[in-house]
Amino acid sequence: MKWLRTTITQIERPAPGFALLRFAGQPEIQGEPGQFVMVRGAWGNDPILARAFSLVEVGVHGAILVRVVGRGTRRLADMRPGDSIDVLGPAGHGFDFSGKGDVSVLVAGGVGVAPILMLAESMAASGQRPIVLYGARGSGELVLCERLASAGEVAVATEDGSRGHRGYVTDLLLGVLEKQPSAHLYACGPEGMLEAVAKMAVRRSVPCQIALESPMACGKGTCKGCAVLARSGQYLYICSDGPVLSADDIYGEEQ
Amino acid sequence: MKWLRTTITQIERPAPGFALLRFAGQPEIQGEPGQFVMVRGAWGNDPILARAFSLVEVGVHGAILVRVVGRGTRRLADMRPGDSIDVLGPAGHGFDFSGKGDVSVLVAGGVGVAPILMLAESMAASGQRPIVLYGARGSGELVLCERLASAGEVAVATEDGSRGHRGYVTDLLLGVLEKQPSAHLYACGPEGMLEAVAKMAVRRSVPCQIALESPMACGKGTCKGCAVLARSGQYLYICSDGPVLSADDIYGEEQ
Amino acid sequence: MTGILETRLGPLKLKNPVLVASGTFGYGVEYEDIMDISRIGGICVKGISLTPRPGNPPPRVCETPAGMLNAIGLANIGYDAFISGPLQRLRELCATVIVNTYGTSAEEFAELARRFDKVEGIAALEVNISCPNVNAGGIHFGMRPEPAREVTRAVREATRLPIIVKLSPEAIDLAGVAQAVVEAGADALAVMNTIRGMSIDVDTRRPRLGSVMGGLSGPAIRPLAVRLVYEVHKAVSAPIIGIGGVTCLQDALEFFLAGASAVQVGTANYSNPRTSLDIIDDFETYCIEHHLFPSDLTGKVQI
Amino acid sequence: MTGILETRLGPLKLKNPVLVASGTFGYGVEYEDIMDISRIGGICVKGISLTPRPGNPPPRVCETPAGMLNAIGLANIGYDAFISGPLQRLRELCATVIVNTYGTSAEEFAELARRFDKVEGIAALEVNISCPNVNAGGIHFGMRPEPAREVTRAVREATRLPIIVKLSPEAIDLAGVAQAVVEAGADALAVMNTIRGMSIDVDTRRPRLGSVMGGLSGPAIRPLAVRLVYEVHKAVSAPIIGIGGVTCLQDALEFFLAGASAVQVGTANYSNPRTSLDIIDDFETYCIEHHLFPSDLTGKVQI
Ligand SMILES: Cc1cc2nc3c(=O)[nH]c(=O)nc-3n(C[C@H](O)[C@H](O)[C@H](O)COP(=O)(O)OP(=O)(O)OC[C@H]3O[C@@H](n4cnc5c(N)ncnc54)[C@H](O)[C@@H]3O)c2cc1C
Ligand SMILES: Cc1cc2nc3c(=O)[nH]c(=O)nc-3n(C[C@H](O)[C@H](O)[C@H](O)COP(=O)(O)OP(=O)(O)OC[C@H]3O[C@@H](n4cnc5c(N)ncnc54)[C@H](O)[C@@H]3O)c2cc1C
Ligand SMILES: Cc1cc2nc3c(=O)[nH]c(=O)nc-3n(C[C@H](O)[C@H](O)[C@H](O)COP(=O)(O)O)c2cc1C
Ligand SMILES: Cc1cc2nc3c(=O)[nH]c(=O)nc-3n(C[C@H](O)[C@H](O)[C@H](O)COP(=O)(O)O)c2cc1C
Ligand code: FES
Ligand code: FES
Repeated sequence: MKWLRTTITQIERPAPGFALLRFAGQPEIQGEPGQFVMVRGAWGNDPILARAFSLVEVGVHGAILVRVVGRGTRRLADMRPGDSIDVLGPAGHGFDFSGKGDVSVLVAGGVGVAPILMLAESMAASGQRPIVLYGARGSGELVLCERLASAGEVAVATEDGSRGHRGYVTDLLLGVLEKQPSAHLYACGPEGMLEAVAKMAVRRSVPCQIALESPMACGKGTCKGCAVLARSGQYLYICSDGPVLSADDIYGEEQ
Repeated sequence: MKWLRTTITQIERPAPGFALLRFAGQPEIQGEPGQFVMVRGAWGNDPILARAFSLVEVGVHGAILVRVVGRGTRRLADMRPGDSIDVLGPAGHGFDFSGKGDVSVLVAGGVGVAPILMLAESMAASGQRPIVLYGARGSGELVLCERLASAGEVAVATEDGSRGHRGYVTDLLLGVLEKQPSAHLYACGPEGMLEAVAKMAVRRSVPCQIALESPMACGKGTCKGCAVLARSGQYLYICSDGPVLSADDIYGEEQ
Repeated sequence: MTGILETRLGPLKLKNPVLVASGTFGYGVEYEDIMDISRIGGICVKGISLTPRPGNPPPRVCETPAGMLNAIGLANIGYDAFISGPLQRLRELCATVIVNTYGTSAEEFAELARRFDKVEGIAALEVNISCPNVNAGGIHFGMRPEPAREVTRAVREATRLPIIVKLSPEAIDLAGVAQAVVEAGADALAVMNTIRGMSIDVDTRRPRLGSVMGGLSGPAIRPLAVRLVYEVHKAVSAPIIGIGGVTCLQDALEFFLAGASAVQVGTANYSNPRTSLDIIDDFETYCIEHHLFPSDLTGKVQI
Repeated sequence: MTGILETRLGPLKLKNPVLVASGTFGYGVEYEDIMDISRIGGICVKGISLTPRPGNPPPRVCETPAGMLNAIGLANIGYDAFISGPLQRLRELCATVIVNTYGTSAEEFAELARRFDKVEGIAALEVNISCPNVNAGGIHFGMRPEPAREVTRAVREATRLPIIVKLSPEAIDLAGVAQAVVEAGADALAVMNTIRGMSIDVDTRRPRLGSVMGGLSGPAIRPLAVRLVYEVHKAVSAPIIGIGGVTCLQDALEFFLAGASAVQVGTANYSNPRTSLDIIDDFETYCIEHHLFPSDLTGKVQI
């Protein structure tokens, strides 16, 4: 892991309320799909904590996709190229997709598309062509679809039906799982979606990795703030045990 | 007084660390030289208090000159046209220069030039041509000199001698007072300068109005935060009794 | 205005449950040029004493992270000037006036209450036993149940006006103080006044306040205030007015859920003097959209 | 490194007076990949108990204006695992280790002290009688002089290690607690731990913390911490470590002027884990430029 005081090099605004921030590596930003960085601008006392964002691109530039939901994400989305930001990472454990020969099905909900995009592109780079299921409330919240489409087979669901299937992304997943019973699942999105995906997977004994979120302070395994209760009854820490965990660990059936 | 949520229309940066912010009136920003406005951007909890700035221009647009000294002024100086700001004003009592036939000598120190510029321009508009003495640490901190020069006779002092007289603006004032014993003085600047100017005036019985500063919360006479001890032993409130006070009130000789 | 926000705090009926906090809105009349102050649920005027007070040596305010310190020292024009000046205008403007009172003895508090009892146009008294910026009275009555009870009882005997007692976060046993003042006749509790803090200018090496310490207020202290409202609500059944860092409807709702039946906006008036009106408008919309009255929220945090 | 920052807190000698606060820097070793942790004046490790503790139900942290609430519940790996794991590495890295200890009885505190007394590579013990996030021990010992004295005496009898006692802003008589623990053998005082607060998610109506309340930290509470350091410094002559919202050299200097001989950086580590090193560098420059040692600043606020 590294801590960098670096600068924003470019900002794309793929849709209202979203910003794709690129920042300079010194010399390189490293990381695997599913890993994240803790990011903060030079804005003083408030908000005081750094914010967690999944890596979307690594290399000479790193990139994160920010969805504006509160004051920290607002500040980040309002930044300009040249502004200073602090980046700590790569943090946590990413998706493990090495040597998984089977069909990969990636499920993204909302801004959960960030690590899923990087995962899809990594898979594509290694010669796979994953199936990507991407859900959002409406078409205005679907971002970076072209990039997804060049990495895999994309199917889209929106709750308001403004694009693709009207309904939940898990509806699409159900269909795919019927055709592809031996798939490997990789999912990131809101808690409700992750739970639904995980339970489908657990019920079918389909291997499934989910990228979870939790309020964080340190991002480095030290504050013990990001605990989630695992099925085992133990606490797991999203920043250091996760954010990618096996669906079984969290949503496995009671024994 | 009015409270407006308005937008920044233009920003000039007359020197590093200075910003001249123009904002839209709804329909007009009103005010007299020496009056001020309480200004705040939409930046959340910190800093929480609005900041006081002297009016530099009024009309369809208002303008303030911001010198960056801390986190609030930093935020304001970083704003962009189109950004929302809240403006409460015009507040306080400005300079009284109506019907003062004698020679007007205006003394500005540092960012104290803000109300002095507006005063000089108002005098010029009413046919007077004041003498303006303007001091700063170095030439890099002298701003808006052309506008001053078209409103009056300007003489400049810098502590480092990088422009004009090397030394204090009060050195210049001493010279002027010798030639113009019946001058009216109007001054704004750092406390030390104001005290020196005020004491020169009091000693010579020259009428002198000084624009003071003090930490403020409300800017409207209600919090009782901006007290200064007057010569009388009473507290005066900068935001409502001032900011322009008679030099006598504060620095008059002990009786 | 639908009336949906109408609020009862014991005998005290208010248009709505969003008040402005004492000391942060002057005598109210100063704001008539920029807003309709009659719309505010209640204007808690600057603490009034029997005789005028000049206040503390400057500087009296300084800013801190997401908050501020003040050591005004209860500078005020005194009872007589208040009655003959601002109060007249407040009445003309149909403002809801709550008089924050300050005394250095139970007897002084009672005397103020006795006088205000005879004055028209006052909705309630707010008894300030929690000001940290004075050498006598103030917080000294609010630290422990006994003196708090004594002051409240004296005030209760002196007036039929509704009495709000304003409590201090520094009380050694806040629930105990709350119980004592309710037993002694308080109709409602205001939780909380400021907590003492200090800030030093490292260049001059001097305290940033002329009187060294001052009361900390603003969003910085909201978590503390919400906790204390929650604790006091568990301890007493009297209505509670939540105070501390309220800047928007969300903040107000937090206090309601914790146990408040009304809130006061203090420091946020300095960010935007119209904060209370914005919250009132947003609160009304919220209540309509959620089909509820403010009182439905009181204490409804789900533990 | 000129040595200009070298600091003595009673028997405890430190490279410099800028420490990292317990619970905000893990066991220290987690940061070796991003910084030279041996440069830190002292690493107060996460509170260690005799046996491992799983901690409180999530969520355990939430953000507040210019601060945060935490209710970690002293989750830690316990004495044995600490000794055999992180401590070995801390020694290899030449870090200055201060062990923050937590027990539910004076005897547990003493037992921990007895064990650590025999372990190499520990500079001091920091006795945590101020954690607000546990049902037993913690703050319950820190509220009043007597239990605080008792715990300190037990620890004193169990070890020759320098003892820092960490105090709570919620103590009913903080100066009294400070005097008691100094009398009982504390070598230094750490002022302060967090103050309890609460925050509610108004959409879900649930507390933002799984255990309802948590400790408030960060810049928001700095004015409170500076005030308490000032008050404790007036009450006792033992060296004080100032804690609460330190983010930069200016903040550290504020604590020194108020009466501190060292500071700890807590929440600011989450903004930037290198905060302590930045402050150390800036402090050294400051001392050179101003021709002084840090100790020249202690208590030098000009009233
Ligand atoms: C491992 C990880 C990876 C993430 N990746 C991304 C990403 O790629 N893109 C993206 O836009 N967001 C991502 N998030 C979520 C992002 O961190 C939060 O949206 C952000 O912290 C909110 O900050 P804020 O100040 O805007 O909101 P706040 O004002 O702090 O809160 C707004 C809302 O967000 C919730 N929230 C606050 N902090 C977090 C948090 N750390 N995790 C989850 N919810 C939170 C609050 O409860 C509240 O409902 C990720 C979170 C984690 C833990
Ligand atoms: C009536 C009046 C008119 C003013 N006109 C102008 C103007 O035209 N242009 C301009 O640039 N500045 C003006 N000021 C000063 C301006 O208000 C302060 O510079 C500003 O509030 C500092 O905010 P900050 O957040 O940047 O600094 P902070 O971080 O709050 O503090 C930085 C430094 O400024 C000092 N300071 C803070 N607030 C004030 C204050 N209200 N008055 C004086 N010093 C303060 C602090 O003690 C500190 O030393 C005026 C002040 C007053 C009272
Ligand atoms: C400048 C100032 C003056 C105050 N004066 C009084 C007062 O006279 N009487 C009183 O009961 N409270 C007074 N207070 C306390 C406020 O009414 C309120 O309890 C406190 O500021 C917390 O609320 P806030 O965080 O919304 O500001 C004052 C507060 C400030 C900031
Ligand atoms: C997440 C977290 C965990 C903490 N754990 C401990 C602890 O185990 N022992 C302790 O004495 N203090 C603990 N503290 C308190 C800090 O050491 C410090 O006293 C407090 O946070 C105030 O300093 P700050 O404002 O710089 O954060 C913890 C604080 C935080 C934020
Ligand atoms: S965020 Fe600190 S332990 Fe995970
Ligand atoms: S700034 Fe509030 S009274 Fe002057």
